[in-house]
Amino acid sequence: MSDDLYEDAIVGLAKAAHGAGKLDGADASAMVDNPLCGDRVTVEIKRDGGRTTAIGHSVKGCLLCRAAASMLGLHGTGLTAAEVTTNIAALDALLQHGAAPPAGAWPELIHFAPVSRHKSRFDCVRLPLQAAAKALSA
Amino acid sequence: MSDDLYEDAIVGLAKAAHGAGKLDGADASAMVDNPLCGDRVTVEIKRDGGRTTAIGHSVKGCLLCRAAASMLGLHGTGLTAAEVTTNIAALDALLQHGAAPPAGAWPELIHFAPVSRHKSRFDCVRLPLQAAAKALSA
Amino acid sequence: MALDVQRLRTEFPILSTQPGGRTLHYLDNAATAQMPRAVIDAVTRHETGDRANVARGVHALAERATAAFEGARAAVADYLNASSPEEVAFTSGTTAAINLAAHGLGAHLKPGDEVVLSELEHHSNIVPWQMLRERTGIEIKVLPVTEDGRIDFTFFDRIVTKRCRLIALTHVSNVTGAVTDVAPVVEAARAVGALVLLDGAQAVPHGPVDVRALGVDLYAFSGHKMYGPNGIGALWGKRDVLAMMPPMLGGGGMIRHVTFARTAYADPPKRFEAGTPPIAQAVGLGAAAQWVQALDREAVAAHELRLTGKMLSGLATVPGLRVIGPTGLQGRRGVVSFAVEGVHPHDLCQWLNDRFGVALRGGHHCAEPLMQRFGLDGTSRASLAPYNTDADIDALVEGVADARRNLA
Amino acid sequence: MALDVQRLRTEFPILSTQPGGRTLHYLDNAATAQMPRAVIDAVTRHETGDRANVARGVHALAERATAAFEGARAAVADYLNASSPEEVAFTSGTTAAINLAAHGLGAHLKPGDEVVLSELEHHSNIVPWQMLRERTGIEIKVLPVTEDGRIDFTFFDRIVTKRCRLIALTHVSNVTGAVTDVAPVVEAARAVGALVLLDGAQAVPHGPVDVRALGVDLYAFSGHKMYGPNGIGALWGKRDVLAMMPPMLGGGGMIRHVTFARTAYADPPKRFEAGTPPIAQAVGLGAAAQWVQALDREAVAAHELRLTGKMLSGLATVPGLRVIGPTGLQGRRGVVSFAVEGVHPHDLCQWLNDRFGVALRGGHHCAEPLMQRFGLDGTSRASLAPYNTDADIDALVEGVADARRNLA
Ligand SMILES: Cc1ncc(COP(=O)(O)O)c(C=O)c1O
Ligand SMILES: Cc1ncc(COP(=O)(O)O)c(C=O)c1O
Repeated sequence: MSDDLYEDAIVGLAKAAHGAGKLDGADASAMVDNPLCGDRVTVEIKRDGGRTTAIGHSVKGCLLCRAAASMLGLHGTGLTAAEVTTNIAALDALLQHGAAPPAGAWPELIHFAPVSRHKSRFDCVRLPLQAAAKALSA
Repeated sequence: MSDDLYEDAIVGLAKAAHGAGKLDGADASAMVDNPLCGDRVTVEIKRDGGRTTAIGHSVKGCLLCRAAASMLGLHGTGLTAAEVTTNIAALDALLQHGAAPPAGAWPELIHFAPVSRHKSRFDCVRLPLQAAAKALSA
Repeated sequence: MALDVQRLRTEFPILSTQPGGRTLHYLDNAATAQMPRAVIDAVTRHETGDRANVARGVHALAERATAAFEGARAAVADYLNASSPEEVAFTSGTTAAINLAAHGLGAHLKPGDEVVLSELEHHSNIVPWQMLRERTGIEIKVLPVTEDGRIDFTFFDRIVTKRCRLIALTHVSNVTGAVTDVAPVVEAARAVGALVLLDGAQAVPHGPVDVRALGVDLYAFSGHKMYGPNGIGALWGKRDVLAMMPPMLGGGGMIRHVTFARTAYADPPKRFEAGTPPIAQAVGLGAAAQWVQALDREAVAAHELRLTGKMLSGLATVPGLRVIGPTGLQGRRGVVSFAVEGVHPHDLCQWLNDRFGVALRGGHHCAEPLMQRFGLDGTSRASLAPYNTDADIDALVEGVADARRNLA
Repeated sequence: MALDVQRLRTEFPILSTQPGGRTLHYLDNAATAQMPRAVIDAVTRHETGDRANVARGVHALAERATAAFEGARAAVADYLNASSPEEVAFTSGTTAAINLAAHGLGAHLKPGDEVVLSELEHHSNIVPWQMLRERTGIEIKVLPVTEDGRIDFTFFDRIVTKRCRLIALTHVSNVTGAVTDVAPVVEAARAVGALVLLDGAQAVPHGPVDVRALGVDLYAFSGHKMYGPNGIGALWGKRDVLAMMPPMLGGGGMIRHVTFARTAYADPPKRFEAGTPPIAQAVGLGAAAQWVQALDREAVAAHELRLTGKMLSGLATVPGLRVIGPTGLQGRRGVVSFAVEGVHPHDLCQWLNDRFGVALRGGHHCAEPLMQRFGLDGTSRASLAPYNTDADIDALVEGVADARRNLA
């Protein structure tokens, strides 16, 4: 049962690396890191009003981190700060209490359910979302 | 068997307090203390050549320390540095290994035999002798 | 409900041993309290089932050890009613905790700034401030002690001036048993913008402490005095107070990033926990906190109060005996120091050990200034824990009387 | 005689548990080694039979506790072949020991004086010197590391100048496993009148160390890495070196006399042991030292060497795997770090834990400068103890290959 931390969906998401890379002419960017493990994520956004028109990310981190960044990339257009916050809350509820993501949350969130058994890895998944939140509020 | 640390001989020796008090016109004096327990002994001597003609001591310390000082007082006249050293060695052998004092050592030493079971009290007994040795080598 | 002392005693294997060849009457609890089975087992269980280094490790044992260590932090925070586990920095004990505070606050003190202590303090709440005085030129001001061994607040207003930056006092005296009245201290400190640190070494064994209700800024204590392991203690601090303190020790675990050119430190409490922390000991401390919390606190207090009364009235019958500290039961704990005319504390303690099986402590109790205040070289001290009995007090009183008859 | 590993394993209860739901292959010994029954029992025996505060106490338990504590000091002195137990100061671990040394030696250093470290150092042997640099203006000079993860002595003469006051190096690297060649270091230090400190955290688990034969001045290590408890370690120092060091922490037990005006400190090692020391932990460390000494040292060395060889050749078969450190068996210990192209160390370690029961450590191993040297964010590390088996290595190698196939 602990076998599925790296289930195909997560590995696939990481390898797909949606939105990976630098963004030309970004309107805002933010870097967050986890000194405990050295992971570091930079997210760049372009926006129009309160919504993103594009997202790019550079991840120095583990596969879980890359998968989360890739999920972010999938939803990189038309994103609002509130939406990111909602998804961070849904992720936290999933990781900490195993709560199923509410309707409207990103469908890929559920792939991270197996991480809930590994407290030391929570931050790996949260990092890209935190960077996005920071960039959106910049 | 541990009952005899304060056997009558030791208590009697302490109460007799041979040589207690200050010495007028001392030739030399020495103070030693044990910071662990706060005991402090000052020994004053008068001497003629290498031998004492009188000894006085002030003890701020426990009964074992006072008994040892009193023993020193008993032998306060005609003492040499070598004699003190010999008796310290005999005392150490008694305390550390239960060795009977050799012929020629002070007869009262044997009263301190029960102290050998109480490492934390060794220094109480040694202090007056160390002060005497220090005064004699001053 | 009265405390079931006999049942409680069965939790402490050492109480039924005969270390000196006689039934043990352990009245040296203020030096180190004994450890219940629950705590011993918690430590052993950790070492045999969850042992690993904490943080950064992703394998199962490392995750378990980290959960156990952070769980212990939460248990300690709960014991202190702290706002958050992050306000608890583990140290090796009270002494290390106060040194950490002195180092951390010291970074913000200037020559002439004043730290107020009392004559009642343990060396561990004196020497760190003296060392700081040498480094930074602060002034140390000392609250005197009353005849009955309490901090004397008569001159409080004169001693706590505008230059005061910190008042650091013992919460309960390890010599006189007096409980410090904290509220006026906090009030006076607030009035001049000073912080308050309490040395809680002798307070925490008597049940949970509410640091928020006390209103202090920093609180230090040791595990081994509250039925926990050696080698562990904690400094609790308000978040913003800890945040302004630089670390005292450098090393693994307390950094954000290291290069040879520059190193950035982690946030509290990690900032203060350089190197592999005392993991199993923290687990033991957490278990000890929970063990104390599970006791019927009122029953324990009533039991200790009754034994303290019995001890004070029993000792009062011994001629030439003088209690150093409050002779009544108000505002004091079951720590009773006394001097017997003509009998050195070490002789008295030895006599009580050898002939009565009573374990006391004799000497200056790391409170030399207090001894000087009372013109003594030392005292004998009996100190209670919930597992003490009437028989312990009977043996004490009988032994002291006997020692006096034979040694004075 | 070959080592009877199966018998040895029965001494470690944790090795037969299944923390992650699978047979445990514990290869995280460099982080924390497991504790044999003998050590666990020594600690429990102390807590249940001899527990008391040390020094100054005259009751039977206090005498026993003091004898046990000082006996542990003697056992550690013997393990190190020290001239006297008084050369051993107990600390809470390697990190605290190095900080103590930095503080103590720092009192004698002037701006511009040089301390020489290496790129191989653990943060615990970097940050204390950086903190000292901030306080006193010393210079830190850094010996580079060779491609195979050893200290590079090529520029030694240029880096160790007349201004050098101390060379502080790791005895065995916790990342590459390289053993430092100490003789030329001591020689160079002597030539310029500098002292030598070794960080022995990774050396002491492999058997007694002879500090006199090494010819160094200070030696630091931790208990938890040599099969002993957490919260304990030691700084060994030559008598005259310790004697010139002021204390780092103030408090009970480290003083001669205290008044508010002036305080005089005790002699080493007590001067460095402020507060109630980690008594039970010291007893455990003494027991651990004796446990290691009772092993057949040659058999252990041969066993670990063989497993290291097996590990290196097994890992060499994994495509895209690069060993960070010596690839041969000369001058190294059973600590093997590696990087797998395209696989993050934490993913690799998690994969090995979840699917193979192998406990590794992944990350920077508190050696960020070394990671920078190799252009890595981290490595995965397997580290051996005498109780490791061929099965552990098989699981490791199979697991790493599997992780790469699935995650890269
Ligand atoms: C080489 C080295 N030095 C220092 C340390 C720090 O030891 P500790 O964390 O026990 O203080 C370690 C272990 O983490 C180490 O491997
Ligand atoms: C009031 C008080 N403060 C501080 C200490 C020092 O505690 P530790 O020796 O555990 O650091 C003690 C105990 O010795 C104490 O009683």
